Amino acid sequence: MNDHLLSLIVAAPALAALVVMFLPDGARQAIRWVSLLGASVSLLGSIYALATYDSARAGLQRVEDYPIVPSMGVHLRLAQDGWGGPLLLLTGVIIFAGVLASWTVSKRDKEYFVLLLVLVSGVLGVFVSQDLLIFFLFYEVAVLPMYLLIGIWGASHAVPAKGPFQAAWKAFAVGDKQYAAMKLTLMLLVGSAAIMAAIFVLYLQAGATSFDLAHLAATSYDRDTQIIVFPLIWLGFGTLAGVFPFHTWSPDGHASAPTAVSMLHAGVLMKLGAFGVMRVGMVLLPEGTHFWVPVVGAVAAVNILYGALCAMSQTDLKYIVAYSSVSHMGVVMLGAATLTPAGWDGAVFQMVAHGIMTGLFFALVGIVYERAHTRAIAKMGGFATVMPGVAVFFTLACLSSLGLPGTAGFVSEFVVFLAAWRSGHLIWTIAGVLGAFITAIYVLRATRAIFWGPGPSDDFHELSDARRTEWGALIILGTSLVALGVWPRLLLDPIDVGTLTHLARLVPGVVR
Amino acid sequence: MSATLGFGVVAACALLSAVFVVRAVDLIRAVLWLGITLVATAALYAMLGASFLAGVQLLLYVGGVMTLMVFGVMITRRHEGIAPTATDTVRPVRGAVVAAALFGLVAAAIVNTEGLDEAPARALAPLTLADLGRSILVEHLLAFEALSLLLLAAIIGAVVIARRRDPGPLDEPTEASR
Amino acid sequence: MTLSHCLLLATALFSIGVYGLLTRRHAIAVLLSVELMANAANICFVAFSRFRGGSGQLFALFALALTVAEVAVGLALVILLYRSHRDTRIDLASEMKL
Amino acid sequence: MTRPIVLALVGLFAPAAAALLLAVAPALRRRGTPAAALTILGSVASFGAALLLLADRLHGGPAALATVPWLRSGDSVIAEIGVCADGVSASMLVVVTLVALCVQVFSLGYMHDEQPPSFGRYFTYHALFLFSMNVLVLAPNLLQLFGGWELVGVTSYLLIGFYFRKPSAARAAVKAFWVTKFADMGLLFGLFVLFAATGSFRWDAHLAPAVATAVTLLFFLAVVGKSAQFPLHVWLPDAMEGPTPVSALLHAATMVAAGVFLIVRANPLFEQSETTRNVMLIVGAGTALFAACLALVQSDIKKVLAYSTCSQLGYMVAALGAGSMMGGFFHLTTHAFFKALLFLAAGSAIHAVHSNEIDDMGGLAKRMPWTGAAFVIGALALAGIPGFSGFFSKDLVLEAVEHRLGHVPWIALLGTAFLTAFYMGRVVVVAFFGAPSGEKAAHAHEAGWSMRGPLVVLAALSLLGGAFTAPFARLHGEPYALHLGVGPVLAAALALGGFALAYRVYGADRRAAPAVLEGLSKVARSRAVNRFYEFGFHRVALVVSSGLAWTDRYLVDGLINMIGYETLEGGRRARPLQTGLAPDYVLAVVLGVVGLAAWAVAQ
Repeated sequence: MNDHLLSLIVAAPALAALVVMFLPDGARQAIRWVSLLGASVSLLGSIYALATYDSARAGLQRVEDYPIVPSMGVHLRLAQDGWGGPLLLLTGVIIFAGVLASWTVSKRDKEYFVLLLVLVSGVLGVFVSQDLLIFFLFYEVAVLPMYLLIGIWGASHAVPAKGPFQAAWKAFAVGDKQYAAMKLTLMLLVGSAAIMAAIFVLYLQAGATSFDLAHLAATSYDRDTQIIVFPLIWLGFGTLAGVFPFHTWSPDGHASAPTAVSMLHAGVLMKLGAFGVMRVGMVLLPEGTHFWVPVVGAVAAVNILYGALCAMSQTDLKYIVAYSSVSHMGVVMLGAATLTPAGWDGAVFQMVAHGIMTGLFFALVGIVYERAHTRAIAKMGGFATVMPGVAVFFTLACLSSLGLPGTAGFVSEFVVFLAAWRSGHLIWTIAGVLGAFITAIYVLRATRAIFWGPGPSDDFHELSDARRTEWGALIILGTSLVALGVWPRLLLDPIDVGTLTHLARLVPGVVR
Repeated sequence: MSATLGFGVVAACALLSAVFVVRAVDLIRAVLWLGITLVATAALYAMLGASFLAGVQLLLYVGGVMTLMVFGVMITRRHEGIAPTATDTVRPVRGAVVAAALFGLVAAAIVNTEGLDEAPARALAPLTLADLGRSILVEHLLAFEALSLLLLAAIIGAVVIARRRDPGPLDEPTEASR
Repeated sequence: MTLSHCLLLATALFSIGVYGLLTRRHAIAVLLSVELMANAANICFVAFSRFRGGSGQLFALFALALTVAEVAVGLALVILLYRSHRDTRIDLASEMKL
Repeated sequence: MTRPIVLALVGLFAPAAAALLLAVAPALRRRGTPAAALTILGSVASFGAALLLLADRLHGGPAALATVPWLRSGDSVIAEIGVCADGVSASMLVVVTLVALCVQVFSLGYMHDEQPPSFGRYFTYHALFLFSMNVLVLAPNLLQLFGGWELVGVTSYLLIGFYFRKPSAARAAVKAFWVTKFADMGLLFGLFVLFAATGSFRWDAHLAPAVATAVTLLFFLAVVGKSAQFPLHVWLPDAMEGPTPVSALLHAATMVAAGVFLIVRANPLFEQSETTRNVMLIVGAGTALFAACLALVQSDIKKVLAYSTCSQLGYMVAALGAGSMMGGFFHLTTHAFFKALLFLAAGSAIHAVHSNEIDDMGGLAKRMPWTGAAFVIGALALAGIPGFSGFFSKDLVLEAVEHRLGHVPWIALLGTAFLTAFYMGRVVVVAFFGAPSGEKAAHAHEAGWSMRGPLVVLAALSLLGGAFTAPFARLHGEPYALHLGVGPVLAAALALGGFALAYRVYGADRRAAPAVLEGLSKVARSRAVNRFYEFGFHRVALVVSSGLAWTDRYLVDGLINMIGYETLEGGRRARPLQTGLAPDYVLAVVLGVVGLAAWAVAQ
């Protein structure tokens, strides 16, 4: 069955971007509708792809293979495995909601949508690439537009110079949007350099004939190589996944980024990092993984607890959400580190669940920020009176983030922690559950501070509830969150198919 | 023996005049000293059995390039700066040290290379002009053509670069002329 | 007259050229030094051709042509330099500094 | 699908349908009245199904279980969801749906003055709550029970914070959620341990003794949170910030009883650990006595009832700790009826007087005879006066506890019975008899039938609930015979004494403050336990958190900034190397050549 569906899904946003590029500057509506069209093609395509994935047959499906540099074995090889469908769907949902949430962007809107769509094409490409070099190229396509998106459309704020390293504050305006964009890009590029090195080591050791992931996975690398290369991949991709202590681009980056960019970045891009660690690092390097996994798991536990604790004393709404992302990405890495089917299922499910949840969060924060012109929680209060709908969705996002049963967040956290506990990592689990409890503290505190209490003060006279397209974004994200929480097998079953295929190489016992 | 003596004379001429080339204050003189070096080199070519090359050297270099150089000097200034700067005392020493180091190293390498002066295993047939011509126009025709193209490009490039455009930049000192 | 003699001579000429390159400030003088160095290289070609065979002469011929081209362009540049700076001392031209 | 399954599903999804409809149709919700109608309709359907289910069970119908795999990983099913229709769930479902229905009908009158949108919101929350509670009650395994457990926690949070504009309500809602969520970690870890040991979330597993103790102690931590046992009881009095019907339903009759329900459900596990049961006995009896003492000095009628709830939940926990599932569960049932009745009657009084303070009331029985009668019946039932439902259930509890741990818990519970009668007597005397204390109390009048009806139903149940004892015992397969031993007689006598004393003290002077109680109210005002938690949060957690945030900003990120800064500085320092002068570059090239030559020679 080759219907070129995957090419379509990946290319649709890029094509839409191309069309948008040729639209006249003033065509506001046309720009938005074309972008939305591109996003919807990806969304619907990914739903169809997920629905028609043959779980019984498992493995790679809808394989498309176009040679690019045959002499080096570089092929544009797209295929969908068990993980591909759910992650495509996540990306589709987020970009669709993201375009809707960006409807009111007024500054250089054409360029904005072009970059947004190009970025999404990159993300979609990563999830279905079966060729490591192409995987990496898509990865870069997804990462780089972020620089412009934050640097041009972002928001700045000042961070006072303190501490032993305040000399650095002289050189950069810390908290400035260009600073955030630059830090994010540079940190991710350093990570990319590590990945690149690792890719070439793998390629050469595998005979320098092909970048095909299946071929690379079938090669057995010697133990020392694996032990050296695995950390390169873990930290390289891990930087994007917010692995402690390489997470610091995330709070500043997310806080400075415009709404839809934060949504995409925290919602989808951070998942690329975790996906890369699992799909490339762990699957290709079993011995290296087994050697390093205690460290990976311990750092993940640190991430969960550290992110949550840091979030607790933030005063800026976006920072809270950003640190909560750092914390929740720890759950993904923790699940990955268990090396059990349940842990991996939970990890991938958490990618989707957290993606949607944090997308919803940032959409809401964007709405609040646009109306209130401040992100300082201390200044807000009583917003539920004038924006009840936003308050409802915010509460929903909070509940999912603290892992309430019936929302997607519960499923992934429960499965991951259960897997971690069951595989004997009691300390990690305790740290993780404590992190989830602290999440409950800070999200509810924020909700109370922003939405509850007597009506808003006179400073906020422009407050209003969500508007048409914003409703669209909120409803799509909120519904997905609840639907996945009530019936997680929608995604968990296909994810499990992928998990078993990939995990078989690491843990020989789990062959189906 | 006579060949060695001849080589010695030629080499001495070349080196001595080369030293004058780099030391002469007056540029016209430097150009003329270079001419002598080039002539000595041409003589060396002839001694090494490359008579055609010697001819080309004389024609092209001594005839063409030297003339160009003289014109170049005439268009611009004849002397280097009037007031010597601080670097002027450091620079000759530095240059001399570096040049001597280079010479020392390469010369040592040459002297230490064994079997450099042994006669080749089989006698070499002298290279005739016909051989040369065939080589150029048959074996290396492509390179030859490319070279001619390069020369053409260089000529056009030189003309374009040196062509006087509007009188402006010459007459009024621009911001760039610091 | 042996190969090593020729090579030593070439080395000496080259080193003198380097000395000139490093010490002279007038653009044309620098050009002259470069000529010396090119000449030294040519001597090597011819000497190897004489004592070891091969197409060294051919190379020397081509190199000669290249040198001529270089001189033409170089002089043009010197003239341009003179026009823009009213001077031909290369250490005054520090536009390459960021 | 068998009949019990269908009935259970109807019971489960009727309120769910109402909640879902109200959630997706804001127009319906904002109109208010349709929302109430839908919610009540859902509750009626749910209640009807529950009654049929219970009737079937009483006539010996089979227990039924229907599940579908919910989480799968690899070849194994991790968790299932579904419904379990057996005696325990059927009787609990009846109690829950009945009280919910009463409270919802009562709310029609009580919340009448709300704006339509918030009226609709209120009923939407109620539908959501009933669904969540039914998820918990009908759970076929402990994981689903946990799901329902968390969901009722959220609806509790939403309902406590219903008056979200009031800062105190907002604080109370969040506090309730935090405290119970903290305790819920126990349940979560208990599930982990259970799953690691048995590979499932069933409550009838056989465990090694150490594992059983670990699991049940962890579960009990969650019970302590949810059922407001010492020392995690602090949220319940604050939760009285919610509307009074909410207090009646969630924070008296059903949700707080979920903890007790968990023990009943997981009784096979709890039976395996003597240690846990002793802990339960001590905590339960201790809480009963402690909360009863605090109830003595509250002046807010709802707070009296709240502490009373803590105290009665302590009874249930102690009974279960003594191994009497029947006693604990039956006391849960009767308590649900009479405590809901008390809260609703109190709500009716509050509605009339517009104040929670008993000092603002007085003489209400004359002006509001229905309410007064209802409250008195509730008080008598709560105190365990013979003939009322509370008597029968307390009898079971006391009988079970009597010989355990050297009679100490038993004595504590008997003391509690006395105190219970005393504080209820105080409220009855001060609020409902004597002269009205002000304008409002003097002009208080009975509300409409929507508020009176539920009172009548619940009063009847509180009065006659004792009649259910035998069928209840049969349902759970335990022998039952009423026997008047020392315990019940003593308890009844103490209760009567408590009432008498209350009448003596407060009948003459409604503001009387015996010296003993002075000390107690000092203790109550000091809020020692609360302050301990506040200290923990503000002085420990927040300080650690802001320290870490500072570290992250200025050390971790500072280090990264520093790397960037040093790179820039390095560039700046290296910059003079680039002079822009051609001779310098030439020198560099030549030096490079010399270097290469040296390297070549050295080779």
